Amino acid sequence: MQVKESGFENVVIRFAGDSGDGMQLTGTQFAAAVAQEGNEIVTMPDFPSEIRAPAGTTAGVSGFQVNFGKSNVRTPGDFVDVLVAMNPAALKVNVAVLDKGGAIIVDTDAFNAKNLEKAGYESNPLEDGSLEDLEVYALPITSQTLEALKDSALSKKDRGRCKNFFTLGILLWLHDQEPDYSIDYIKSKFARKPDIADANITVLEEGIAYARNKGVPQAQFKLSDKRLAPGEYRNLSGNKAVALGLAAAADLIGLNLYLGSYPITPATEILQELAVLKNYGVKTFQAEDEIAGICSAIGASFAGALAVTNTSGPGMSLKSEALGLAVISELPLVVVNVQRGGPSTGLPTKTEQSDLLQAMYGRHGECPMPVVSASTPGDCFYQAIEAARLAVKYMTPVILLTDGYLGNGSEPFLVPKVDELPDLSGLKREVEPEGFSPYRRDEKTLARDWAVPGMPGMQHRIGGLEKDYVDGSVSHDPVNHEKMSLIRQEKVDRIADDIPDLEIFGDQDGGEVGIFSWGSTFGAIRGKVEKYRAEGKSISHIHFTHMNPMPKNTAEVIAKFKKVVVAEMNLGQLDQILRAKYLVDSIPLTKIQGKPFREDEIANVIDKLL
Amino acid sequence: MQVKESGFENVVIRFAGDSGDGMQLTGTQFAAAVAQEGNEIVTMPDFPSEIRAPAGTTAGVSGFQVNFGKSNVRTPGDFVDVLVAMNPAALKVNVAVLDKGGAIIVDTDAFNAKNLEKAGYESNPLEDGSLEDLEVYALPITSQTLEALKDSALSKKDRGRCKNFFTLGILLWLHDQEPDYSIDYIKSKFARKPDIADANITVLEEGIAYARNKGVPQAQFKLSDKRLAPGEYRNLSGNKAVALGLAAAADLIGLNLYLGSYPITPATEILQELAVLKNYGVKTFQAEDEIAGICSAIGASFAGALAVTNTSGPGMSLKSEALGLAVISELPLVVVNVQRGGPSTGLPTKTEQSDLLQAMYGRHGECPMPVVSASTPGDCFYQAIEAARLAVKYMTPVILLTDGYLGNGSEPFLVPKVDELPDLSGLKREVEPEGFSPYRRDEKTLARDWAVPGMPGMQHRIGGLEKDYVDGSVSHDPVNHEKMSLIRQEKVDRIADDIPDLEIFGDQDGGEVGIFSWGSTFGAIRGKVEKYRAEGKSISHIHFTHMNPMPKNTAEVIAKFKKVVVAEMNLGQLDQILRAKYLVDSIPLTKIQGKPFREDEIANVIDKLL
Amino acid sequence: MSDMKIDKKNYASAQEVKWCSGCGDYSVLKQAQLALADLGLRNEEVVFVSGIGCSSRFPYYMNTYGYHTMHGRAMAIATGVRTQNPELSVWVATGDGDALSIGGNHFVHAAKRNMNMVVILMDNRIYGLTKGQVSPTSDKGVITKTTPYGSIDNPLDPVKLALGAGATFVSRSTGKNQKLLRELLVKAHQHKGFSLVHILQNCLIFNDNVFDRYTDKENAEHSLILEDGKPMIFGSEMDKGIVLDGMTPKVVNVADVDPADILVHDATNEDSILPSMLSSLPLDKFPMPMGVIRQVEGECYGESMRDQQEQVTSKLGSGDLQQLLRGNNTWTVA
Amino acid sequence: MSDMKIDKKNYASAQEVKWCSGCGDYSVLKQAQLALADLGLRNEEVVFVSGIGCSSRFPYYMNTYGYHTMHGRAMAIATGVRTQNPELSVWVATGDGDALSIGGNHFVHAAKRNMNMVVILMDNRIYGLTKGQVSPTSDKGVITKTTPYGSIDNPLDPVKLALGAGATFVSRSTGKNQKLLRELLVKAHQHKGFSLVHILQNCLIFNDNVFDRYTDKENAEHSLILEDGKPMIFGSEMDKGIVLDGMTPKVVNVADVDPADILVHDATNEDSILPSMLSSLPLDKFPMPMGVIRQVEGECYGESMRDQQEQVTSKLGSGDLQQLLRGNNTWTVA
Ligand SMILES: Cc1ncc(C[n+]2csc(CCOP(=O)(O)OP(=O)(O)O)c2C)c(N)n1
Ligand SMILES: Cc1ncc(C[n+]2csc(CCOP(=O)(O)OP(=O)(O)O)c2C)c(N)n1
Ligand code: SF4
Ligand code: SF4
Ligand SMILES: [Mg+2]
Ligand SMILES: [Mg+2]
Repeated sequence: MQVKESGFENVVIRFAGDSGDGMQLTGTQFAAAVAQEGNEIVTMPDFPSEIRAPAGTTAGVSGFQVNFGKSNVRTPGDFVDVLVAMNPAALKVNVAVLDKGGAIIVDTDAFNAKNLEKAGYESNPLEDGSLEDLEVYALPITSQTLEALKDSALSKKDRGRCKNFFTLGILLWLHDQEPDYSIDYIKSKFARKPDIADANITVLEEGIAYARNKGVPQAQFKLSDKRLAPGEYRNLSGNKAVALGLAAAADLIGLNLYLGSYPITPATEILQELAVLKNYGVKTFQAEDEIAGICSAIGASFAGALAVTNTSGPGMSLKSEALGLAVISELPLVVVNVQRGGPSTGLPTKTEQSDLLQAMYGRHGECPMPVVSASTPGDCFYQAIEAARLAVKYMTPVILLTDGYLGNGSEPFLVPKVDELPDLSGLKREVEPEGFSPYRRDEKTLARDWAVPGMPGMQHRIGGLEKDYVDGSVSHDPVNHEKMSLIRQEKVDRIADDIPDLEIFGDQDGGEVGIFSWGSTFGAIRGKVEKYRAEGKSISHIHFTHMNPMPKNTAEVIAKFKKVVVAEMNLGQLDQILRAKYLVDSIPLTKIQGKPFREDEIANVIDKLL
Repeated sequence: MQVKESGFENVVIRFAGDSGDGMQLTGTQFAAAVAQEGNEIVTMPDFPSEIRAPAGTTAGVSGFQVNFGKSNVRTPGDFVDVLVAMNPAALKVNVAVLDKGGAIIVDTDAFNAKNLEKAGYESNPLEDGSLEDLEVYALPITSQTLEALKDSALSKKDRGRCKNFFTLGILLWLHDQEPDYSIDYIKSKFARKPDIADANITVLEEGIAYARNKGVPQAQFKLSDKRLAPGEYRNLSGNKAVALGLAAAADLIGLNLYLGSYPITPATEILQELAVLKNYGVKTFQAEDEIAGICSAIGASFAGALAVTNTSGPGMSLKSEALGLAVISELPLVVVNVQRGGPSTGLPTKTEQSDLLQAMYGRHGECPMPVVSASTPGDCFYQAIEAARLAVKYMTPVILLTDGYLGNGSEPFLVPKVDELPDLSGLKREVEPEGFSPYRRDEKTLARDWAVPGMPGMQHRIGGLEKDYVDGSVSHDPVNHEKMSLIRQEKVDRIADDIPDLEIFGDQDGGEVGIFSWGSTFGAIRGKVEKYRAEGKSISHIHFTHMNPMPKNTAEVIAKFKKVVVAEMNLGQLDQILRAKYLVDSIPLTKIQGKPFREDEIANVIDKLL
Repeated sequence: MSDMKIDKKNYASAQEVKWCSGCGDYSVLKQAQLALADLGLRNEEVVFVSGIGCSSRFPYYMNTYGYHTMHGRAMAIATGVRTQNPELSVWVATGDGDALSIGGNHFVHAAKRNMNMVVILMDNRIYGLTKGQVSPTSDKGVITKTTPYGSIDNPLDPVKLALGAGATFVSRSTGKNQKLLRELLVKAHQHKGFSLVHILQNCLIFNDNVFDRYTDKENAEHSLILEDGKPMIFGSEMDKGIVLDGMTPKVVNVADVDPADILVHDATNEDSILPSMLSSLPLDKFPMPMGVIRQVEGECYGESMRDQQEQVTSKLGSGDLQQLLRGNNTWTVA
Repeated sequence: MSDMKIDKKNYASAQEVKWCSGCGDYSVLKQAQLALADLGLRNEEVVFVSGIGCSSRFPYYMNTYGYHTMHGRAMAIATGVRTQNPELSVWVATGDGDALSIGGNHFVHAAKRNMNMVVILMDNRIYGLTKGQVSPTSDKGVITKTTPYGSIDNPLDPVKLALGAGATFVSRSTGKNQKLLRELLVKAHQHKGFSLVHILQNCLIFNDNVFDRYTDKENAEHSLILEDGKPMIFGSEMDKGIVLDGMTPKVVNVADVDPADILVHDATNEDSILPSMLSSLPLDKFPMPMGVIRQVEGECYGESMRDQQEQVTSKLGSGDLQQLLRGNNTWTVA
């Protein structure tokens, strides 16, 4: 963008610096400030895969992107309007995302010979003309920060650390936002260290003043056209949302929540969030590995908990065998897979949707499990509740698929009222001791009875061997095995009667093109489809949350479109399922680059079809 | 059958007794004797799932079935003509397989009150008329055995043990077979214990004499119309065949064979067989678990071996994560899955084909692997060689699917001449040190170079993180990841150019019905299709060995049939793949009862279509 | 312990026992049922968890809650049971392959965490259920189906490994010594924490007689029955004792030494090096120690989890769902 | 050892090292490169295998063959490398999480088999790569991202666990004591069998200073540097010693006791109970033992495999494929 121009519907800002520069914090603060005013907003951190690569190198650059505006804010943004680069390495890594033109704010103090060399620059890009087409604000951020604090008693190191708030000040000025929210934040965050709080506030205000004085132009738009529905909001990442959703589900059902887990990027945060909730009756167990994680959860489920295990790709593979035990034991269990780039260790810090077929089929034997997926960070909350609902109601393990992009990304989340959440109070059926048998089933759901150790008179033995249909004892009978295999399948199939129909965003009677998608591609696809439709194109968007079973109207919806496009971040996994189930000659639209779709990538495929 | 009738094309005999009764040996001996004469023959042991359940109980009954004859001997037989029941429990468990009528030989000495009670009989079936429709030969086998050995110096226990050879004698008489082969066997088996050898031979001959003297009718057919091709034969089970095939492949390629394994039914025998072959350069490592099994094999592959791991269902699930490492490392590895009944521990001693979709998709990430399957016990030998060929030529892990039925079942195997086996001598390409890079690829196969520790100047580092396409170093580049994901897929896809086309057994131009199948259902389907065709029906049989990639002419072959039926022992897994790939509205023909198809079960579906 | 008379039948399930007749597991089953009676446990508060193996069929035969899980995972699953509900009486039935081969890591970590459960380890030094392959406790050189030329692997000692992982209760018995076995099972349950009962159990089908030297009457030379506070004396004539020569243990004739030199067993001294000494005796020269080898106090994971929950709750108050959903930073869009 | 002069640069790969500056892993890398030079190993005969973790990036920085595998599986994979080719020099680079949490069982079994490899265990008592969760060696009570109210888990001691599994070479150093570290790495490689070098390695980002008491000059009280045949004396003034009081070790002032009572280190006596005593010292009262704690002879799995192959071959003759295919019982159909 040209900052001076106005009329933009949304603005994308990327904060980039060394891992130590505090850009995640600056970005989050900026995002919160603009969100306060009711803007739509989507954020996305971008961590380096090294913990803390040598300072100044490109390997150590940490980024945080914010997209905000009054409409069509559905992704962190394909291209960046304003890049904040705290050092040469940050500029180098990120300059390409500005390829539509835009503004750059750099800290000139960091553009010294040593840093330029570390970043691999032969000459100084601020001077060699290579940034010619861009609007560059080269500001001495570090030295101005120190200058502003020259009277402070803080150590030089501590003073230097304040530069991220100076930067925040510049950005607030640029977008004409008030600093109040950030000042409040600083006060509460450093409540016990008032000198640091003071320094940061000073610097923040100095940053604003400096930008004003140095004539940094102020964006002429004010992104105040409220589009968010009225209500109380908080910022929420997908991982936190999963944690909250699980805690809420346990509370709503009236069970204790038990999480058996093992750390793995990008899923660890769910464990970390739940570990804090000890006073909510939540137990978190960091196991010796992923197998012990799920096994302990199965044990806890046997003992009566709402049991959960969470992980990402490699951990999911390790859990395969135990998933089979959960299926044949018919115990409730929620398994959260925060997908990342595969195969093997793959691209651990990048996102991907390539574990769908594994979720469907990644176990030996006929081993059906319900699978649900989340579409946005906030939706993670609701799908976690949905997964728990299905698990307990149908006595089955359920896989919830999210991904790194959802897990780390965040958005404003309309805080729900507890009494507006699904009523799950009757979900856990009482077990009738009379005529008890462990595999006695509910006629409608086919769920078996859940008698828990401690309940008198209902002692029973279950296990991984095939069970007799009638009394649940071990059975090697051939016909019984077929019957049980079919009933396990049917139990999952029947869930189709208990989930919402697919919705068509667009033409209810169908039309030229229907784009089908699932998971975190939601925002990118919906945003682009909105634009197409604004142009009057016959295109609709159909987004799955329930992957297994699929909604009952799926075949019908598919049949409405002349061309069925299946968009996903893998090599065509949902596509494969739809083809097999509905014999539709669909057109895959895939990307497997560890990043969400860009609009132009969608257009590349779709434009030809319209 | 009525034993006296003649003209039968084949005869099915089932030997059944207590685990300790030696029925496996009797059955094998009988099978070998009839095979000697050029009969076609298929055998199938049926072990109890308990090791040695209390003697005399139905849980402890061990069976061995032999089908032999001059034609259409493709399965162990759906129904039994002659049942040998060494005790009441054996009768009870097996009497149902005689439901077309037939003969029973029982050891009356075992039909005492205690055994009848253990077997759960209220009255003696030999006396209460319940066997009325059958031809019953109630013979005092145990006492006659002891009688025959009354002069022997052996202990009573040892004498009693000889009764299985008495039984064998009766059966040899019944089918007019010579005892020579069995006598030779006894001599060599008990070479160091001549008194036992003598006793067994005596008893065997007494058995024949007794049957003759007691007027046991001799079958009027003599199954001597040779149908087996001329040549040298041995009896071979599928598990042994896999072991031999792997050893042969290593020899032919010029590599050492390394097996990293962990015992699991029904796959353990492959480890046991290879453990003996130390003097063939074979190393077998019984690891602490399945994960260590495959990991050690990956390590051995890295170090230059033809590396293999073998397992069954639950072990396969445990290996999921490591399979991903093998895929991204692009190291050769053969993974043998002897499928059994699932899910979880399932039906460990029964057969099933329910791990196909797992073989295809059971790993996180986009993680493609070639999959081949074997059709008969003898074919296990050739498919093991094929799996090794693909692994080394394409530098990839390859899954070989067999199952419990193939693994334990056996058939006469035409001993191949070594120089008629595939020439694999050039398969392992030399690595050119000049310009070496670990991910340098062969243009045609896309296989990367295999430089092995110890080779000077080619030190390199590989691992589970995504690799740079050019130099093989760790790369987080988005576009590179997509490129590598596609190339891993393409490498597998290209194998389609290097495998045989699908063959149509039947009408080359297609017709009314094509039955598509894979794996161990081969015999049952082919046998039934032969019969239909003999009746002039328009039905053909198409059997897959290569499951991924599929033969290039698959689409074309499918298109030739009006009705495509997919037969398999699961709930429709190949069916799902064919539907997705070829958009064919196929008709599943499934069975999941831990046992192969019977003819009537095939007819139930097919008759309606013809 | 309840005072009503409960006998072992009270703990037997209706299921027919399916081990080979003569299998050493029968005796363990019987003693476990007796121990439950001794302890007076209510059937419904008891959970038996097992892996896969002959020994792991155990839960089917107990009239308690039972879970026959996956090979090697019994302790991981039992950890979940106990952590979720520290009121339950949790028992693990396992074999040498199940606990020490595929399940070795869960064994180590359950011991490390001092999970309050009794581990009944039926060690027959062979894989029974899969019909006779070498196991992690098999002797070097042994010929099995997978080691046709003799095993080249060293045996693992479960007692030593448990001590290495910090187990608080470690004990051993043969399957034949029914009195000791029952006593150990009772003590193991009474102990607060991870309690290993290592049982030398005969598999007559695939590894018969491997423990004869510890079970035959004639072979009393080869077992050392430990008793707390008692000197370490053994032998059919109780004429041999164990002393320490520098840092190396030695077998002596009792008659030849000052009785005060004979080591006195002390299982409960936390810092004592006796237990690790006892777990490292080379068995070609020493008897096999039986009885309670170590028993020390320690916090248990499941209980600590509950305690921490209570502490946090009493400090922060019982969590309120609506407040949790709101979090600390909300804003309102009008 | 070759006599040509090779220095550590010879073993450094071209790859830029990507640990945080100040990370304790740098020192380990340097000493490993020096040790390789000391040993004069040819680059191509050396294989470094690692799992996943900061420490597991090690192989990328070595100009040798290298394999950065999966979390916890390094030793299982290295076992395959070494069993397939017992001529290779095999090193495992691993962390406390990698080796003792998810990889605990492979660690135990590699030790049990006496797999001839050097295990460089960089123990920072934290999960570094995943940014600061509790690890199996973390102290009880420690606050990490996954234990916000303090860990309720007991730490595992790798040295003690290795001894429990029967390891033949067990040693320890801090990352800071460069001389000792280099010496141990050399000795570990020279030892035939499984060789553990347990390294107290500082993670300055997520667990800074946790080993200060063992690395600060002022804290010489807290380390006991073991030397074979030397008395166990420590302290900044070398004024403290260790004695045995009954079966319980004690710290004494050297001046107060008969010098002959002070325990003398002996790592090589197979039956000695010193190593397990040293591995069980309660560290609130005792110094941390450093140096070679145990080093005894034993057969190695990879070598035994090769030897058995040779024996069988010399007995049965080299296998002939055609004969193998025929087996023992064939018949001919004409
Ligand atoms: C994942 C998995 N791997 C392997 C097996 C096969 N298996 C079942 S029991 C067993 C070993 C049993 O040995 P042990 O634990 O000593 O029990 P025992 O039968 O001797 O009592 C094995 C390898 C399995 N069921 N699951
Ligand atoms: C199967 C699997 N589970 C979890 C992870 C995530 N993970 C990577 S490294 C690590 C722990 C690393 O700790 P440590 O071994 O102590 O190494 P450090 O980083 O401290 O050197 C974890 C949990 C993974 N990569 N794979
Ligand atoms: S095989 Fe051995 S361990 Fe298993 S039941 Fe039989 S005797 Fe017992
Ligand atoms: S996070 Fe810790 S262990 Fe990892 S590189 Fe940084 S300092 Fe080293
Ligand atoms: Mg066993
Ligand atoms: Mg660590």
